[in-house]
Amino acid sequence: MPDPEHAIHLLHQMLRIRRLEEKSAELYSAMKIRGFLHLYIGEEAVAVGVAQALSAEDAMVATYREHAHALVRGMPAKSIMAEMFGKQGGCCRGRGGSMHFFDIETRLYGGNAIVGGGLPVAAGLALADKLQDKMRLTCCCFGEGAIAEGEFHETMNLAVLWQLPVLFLCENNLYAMGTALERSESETDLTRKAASYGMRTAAVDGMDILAVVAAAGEAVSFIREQQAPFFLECRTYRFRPHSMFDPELYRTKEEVEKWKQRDPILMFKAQLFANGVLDEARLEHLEQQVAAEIADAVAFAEASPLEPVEDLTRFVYSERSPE
Amino acid sequence: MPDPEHAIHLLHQMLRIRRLEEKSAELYSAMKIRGFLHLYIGEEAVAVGVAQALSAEDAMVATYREHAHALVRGMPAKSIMAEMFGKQGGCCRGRGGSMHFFDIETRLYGGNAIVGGGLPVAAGLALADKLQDKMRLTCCCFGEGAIAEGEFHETMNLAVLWQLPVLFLCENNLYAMGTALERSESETDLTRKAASYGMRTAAVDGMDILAVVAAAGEAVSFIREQQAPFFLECRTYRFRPHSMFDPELYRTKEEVEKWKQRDPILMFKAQLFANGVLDEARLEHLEQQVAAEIADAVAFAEASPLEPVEDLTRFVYSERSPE
Amino acid sequence: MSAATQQSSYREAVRAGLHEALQKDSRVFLMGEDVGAYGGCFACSKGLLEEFGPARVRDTPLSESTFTGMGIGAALGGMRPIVEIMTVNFSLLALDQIVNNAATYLHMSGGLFNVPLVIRMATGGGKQLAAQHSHSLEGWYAHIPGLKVLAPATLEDARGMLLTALEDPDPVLIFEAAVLYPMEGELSPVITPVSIDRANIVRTGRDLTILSYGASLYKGLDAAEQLSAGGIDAEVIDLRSLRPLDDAAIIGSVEKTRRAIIVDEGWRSGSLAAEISARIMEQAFYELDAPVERICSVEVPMPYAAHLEQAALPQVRSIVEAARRMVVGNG
Amino acid sequence: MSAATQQSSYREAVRAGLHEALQKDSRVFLMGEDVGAYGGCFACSKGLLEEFGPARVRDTPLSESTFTGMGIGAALGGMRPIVEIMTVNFSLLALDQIVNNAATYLHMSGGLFNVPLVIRMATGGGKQLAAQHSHSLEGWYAHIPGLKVLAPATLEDARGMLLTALEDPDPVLIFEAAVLYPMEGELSPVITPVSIDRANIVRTGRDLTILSYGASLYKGLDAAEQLSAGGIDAEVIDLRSLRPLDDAAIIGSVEKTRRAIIVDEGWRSGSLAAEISARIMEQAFYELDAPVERICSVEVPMPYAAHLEQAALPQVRSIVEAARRMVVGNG
Ligand SMILES: Cc1ncc(C[n+]2csc(CCOP(=O)(O)OP(=O)(O)O)c2C)c(N)n1
Ligand SMILES: Cc1ncc(C[n+]2csc(CCOP(=O)(O)OP(=O)(O)O)c2C)c(N)n1
Ligand SMILES: [Mg+2]
Ligand SMILES: [Mg+2]
Repeated sequence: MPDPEHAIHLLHQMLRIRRLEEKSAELYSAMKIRGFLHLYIGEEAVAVGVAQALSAEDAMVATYREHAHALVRGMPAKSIMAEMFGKQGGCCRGRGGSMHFFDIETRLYGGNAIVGGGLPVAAGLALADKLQDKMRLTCCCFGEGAIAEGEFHETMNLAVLWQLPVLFLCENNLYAMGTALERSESETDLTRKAASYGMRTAAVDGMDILAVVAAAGEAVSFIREQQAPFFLECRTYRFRPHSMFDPELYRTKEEVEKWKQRDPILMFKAQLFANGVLDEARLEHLEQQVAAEIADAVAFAEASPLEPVEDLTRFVYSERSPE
Repeated sequence: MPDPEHAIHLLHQMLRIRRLEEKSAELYSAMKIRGFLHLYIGEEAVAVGVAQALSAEDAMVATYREHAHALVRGMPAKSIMAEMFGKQGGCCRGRGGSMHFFDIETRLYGGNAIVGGGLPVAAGLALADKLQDKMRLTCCCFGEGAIAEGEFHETMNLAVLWQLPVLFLCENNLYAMGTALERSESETDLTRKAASYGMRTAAVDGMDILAVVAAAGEAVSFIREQQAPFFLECRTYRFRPHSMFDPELYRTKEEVEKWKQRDPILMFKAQLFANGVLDEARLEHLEQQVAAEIADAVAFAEASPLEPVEDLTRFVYSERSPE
Repeated sequence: MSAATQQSSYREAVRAGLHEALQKDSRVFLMGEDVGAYGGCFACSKGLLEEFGPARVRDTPLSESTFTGMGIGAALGGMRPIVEIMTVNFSLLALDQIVNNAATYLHMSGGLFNVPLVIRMATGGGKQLAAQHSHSLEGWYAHIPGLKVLAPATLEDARGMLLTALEDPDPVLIFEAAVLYPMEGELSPVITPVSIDRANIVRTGRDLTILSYGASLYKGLDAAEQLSAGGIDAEVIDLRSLRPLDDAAIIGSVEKTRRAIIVDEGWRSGSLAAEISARIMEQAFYELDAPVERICSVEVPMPYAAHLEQAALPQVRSIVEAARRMVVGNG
Repeated sequence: MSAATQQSSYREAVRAGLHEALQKDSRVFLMGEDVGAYGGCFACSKGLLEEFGPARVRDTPLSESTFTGMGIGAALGGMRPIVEIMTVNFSLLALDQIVNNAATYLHMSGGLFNVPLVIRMATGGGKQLAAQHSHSLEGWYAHIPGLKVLAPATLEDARGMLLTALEDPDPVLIFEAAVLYPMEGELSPVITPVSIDRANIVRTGRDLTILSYGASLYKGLDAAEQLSAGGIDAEVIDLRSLRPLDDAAIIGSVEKTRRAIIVDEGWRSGSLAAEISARIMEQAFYELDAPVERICSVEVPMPYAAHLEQAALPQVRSIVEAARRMVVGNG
């Protein structure tokens, strides 16, 4: 058990994600958010746990399921919400939407909607760091479904061959849309697959925040010390449909319910109550804090203007000249 | 040691390949053959050894370095040579050239010039057989360089996941053009890589014809019995440049000379002389047979007419209606 | 077409085509991501796994290049595969197999091996899916000899073109417009292949020709409605097949109306619309009363925000304005 | 250009550009298959590994999609990568990275992240490499907003455009015509970037405009020579940049000559030539004395046999015949 304040911090982060996602779902039904919306509910311990091991200089390349990562890495909820509203106040002025968050401050290089498409980019960022002797790493998030893509294979090989400082964070929630892992991979032990490239690997219970914190810490120190890649599999589960269009024909309610028993937030709350680190008052306070933050974000998004239509063709090519 | 006549047969096959390739190089310099020409000299034991395990119903998908496979599978040297001459008498009426041999009789589905491009096609042929309960297999040839391609990864996974009867024949000649294996793969034990998909694998000395015959035999019986894929690595070496344009800056003459000590034909000849299976007269006779076959092929190619230019746009779409 | 037509959606029409194909030919199978247990990402194959089983309705891993290449191999091996690539956006990962194998096998082999493969994919924007999920690249595929490219805009074509494609000895790509899946309409009870030899004159007119396909066709029809109110009589043509193009229909109509607008959701530069404009230039230059115009997507990666996305896509208003310019403007 | 020019080949010009780029900017590195130990599959990087070392001249495994994507990442990370994809034929495997990442990053991120990446590849047929190794798909890339597409036809451009591209904040693709590598010519001793804003009028003429780029440019020039013998005075334009196109130069010339032929090695349907024809239709219709013509490749996968391949490629004779038709035929 970490020191109480850090434990509370971890819970706070997970709650921020959970409530942001719940609100997003609500706003999707209210048609304030459109396009695809992929929720992270159930997987919070992964993003929060890994974020503890990263430092400000580190970069991240994520997927379309990246709200949580953006938030815990320090992007303001306002700019996240405004982006999903398609407003000028969003991190990408409304051009990216839910699947494409970008941020210079926290070095978030997207938000990629092509499964596997971010892996080579992450390896390239790490190569740039290596060539410039910058002692930082790139965290590359992807689902277990991406492992079947050729780019996974090519990137694993090059990352090890060239010893690139990348944390390959596999968020294994057992399904790629409706395709269960065992119906898509001949070898379902994903660390085995990664290890076949000579990659250092570990797998951890992605529903246990403290386990993720520990595993990510070890992975990241290995990367920093060895200047070599690491593959970390976090075994988790998606409580919600793949996106807002998913009838969920491919899994049973019972299975989902079973996993909800292992809700990372419920489990951690229980732990903290048991250890007397948390009490109802403190929890209530946290929830209020989070509620206020999200209410602010929504208000900001509502109030934010639209990007002028005249600016449609901006950012197809750079406006500034190169440094 | 197999029975004498079979041993002679193996030598004969290797000689046919060697002399055909030597003649092709000569004809390239004479500008009778154009485009790219990739020679198999030094690797003969692989194609010949594996061919012994295949039956007439089996299919093959090969690469641009496929002259040997076409020949040992039973394609007439005439149609091979005429194809390289770009003549109508060629297996593809001169449209394919050296890199694209096709044949219905021997079920050769190319001749593919995109590295890795043949792997999915081979898996698809095997899937068709499986769906039609046809008890035959598809032999898929590729160089070790293809292993870095994403399609290798995707195909290994699907072949095992769907239990497809494919012999994945990796012709590891240590170089992909000028790139040595250890500079392109983080894991240079290729059977290890293939095994990570749950694939049955074996590696064999590709310069030892009898070893290849044995290994291919076991691999093929496994595939036929288990109706599952097998990855066979044949460790060999390319004595000639990658193609006719290669200055060979990436390897030393010494290295090439060292490997030539293990010339599969020289070694096997010595073995046969030692065992009294072969004598000078018999060898002389074999060489004459081969020389005659190739002379015929060249004469045929020379005499064969060109495809009429008016037929340029034939075979873009089928002329017949589907069965 | 029989009298007793039934109500259906474009989505159900696609599903009906798939059902018929699987039922009438044992060589046919469907393969792609989430076509089975999920029911198809657009629900076009819902229930087919249950009815035809996992051997014929095959969920694949995320491996676009390989399952597309396996479709090629299976077609060479005697099957009639239908490969579903969820959307054209992901087909970029399978492009090597389509362009370097599917399109070349017949020619490279001197006519020995044809590839009777059907590849289906959804195409187009308009759903706020942003830059990586809104491509309309069917015009690219129409550039490749050896391929046939179809774009069903109607329910009958959504169902029938699949059956037609399955009878073709060569690779056929079918582009279903994602925004059309919910479209409701009438469908004949008789399930048959449809001829793909001719473009379809959806609306006859005197004053100008609006050429389009897929989802954009309806923008052309809306524009024609508005124009007729203003006394301009537009002919509207559904191209249906993008490769080959029906030159006879295109030129025939333009020779009659002497004016043409092409509506195409692809980016303007290098669009299919450019090809059609160039053909009209070559085959009907002296018949033209005004230069052919193109209404295409603005050349920008598709933005997420609705107002920006709509501004990027071809608009009915732009078609109407162009038509007025052409007809009133001169000739 | 200085007086004391030196003899060089197109290949050496490319190499000189690479050498200069590596020497003057430590952020620049070269990455691709066989660029190092092999010296480049066309010998364009011979000796560079020895001079600049393996960190800056990086041989990659056969992994087109990933090393191209890594170029994108490295560009985002502050480097100035030059990715070499041996030939356009293999770039199909990297297309997702180029179209869905390189071309979209700046826009998707609302202007936050630009991608200063240069991708070089050889293009074109004419070497009897058959259907999978003879593509001329640069026109495809010219369809994509967010990319710039260059096609050096001269030694100066082969060397200078690389340096210009490296100064660009956005992704630039350079298509080197494989058949031009051995071409000999004069090269200025002053190694500098070249402007890519304007197409180049290589030959001025009154009677018609021949628009082309890359290797086909020389067919246009040969045709112009033959035509002048027959008293027809052709203007020949080297487009140089395929995206953006220099409309001013194209339209300016056509307004003068009133006739245009576009020579483009891409397959005719959906070719870059179609785009140029459409633009002339839109911007100079009333100036034209005859319909614009296209001389492109016949729509067939490239056959191996020399006589068939030559018949498939644009021929000088076809250009000359088309020009005669246009000039004598009317106007
Ligand atoms: C290349 C590609 N193919 C298909 C899709 C459609 N798609 C979007 S998400 C998804 C499933 C991905 O599953 P996984 O990688 O496990 O991530 P998860 O959604 O479970 O977090 C699919 C098939 C895509 N976006 N990109
Ligand atoms: C996708 C692709 N990339 C690059 C090339 C160019 N190329 C042709 S052969 C070759 C090397 C292949 O090596 P390997 O697979 O080991 O086969 P080998 O030539 O040694 O038999 C390369 C890079 C190609 N043909 N296809
Ligand atoms: Mg998943
Ligand atoms: Mg090799």
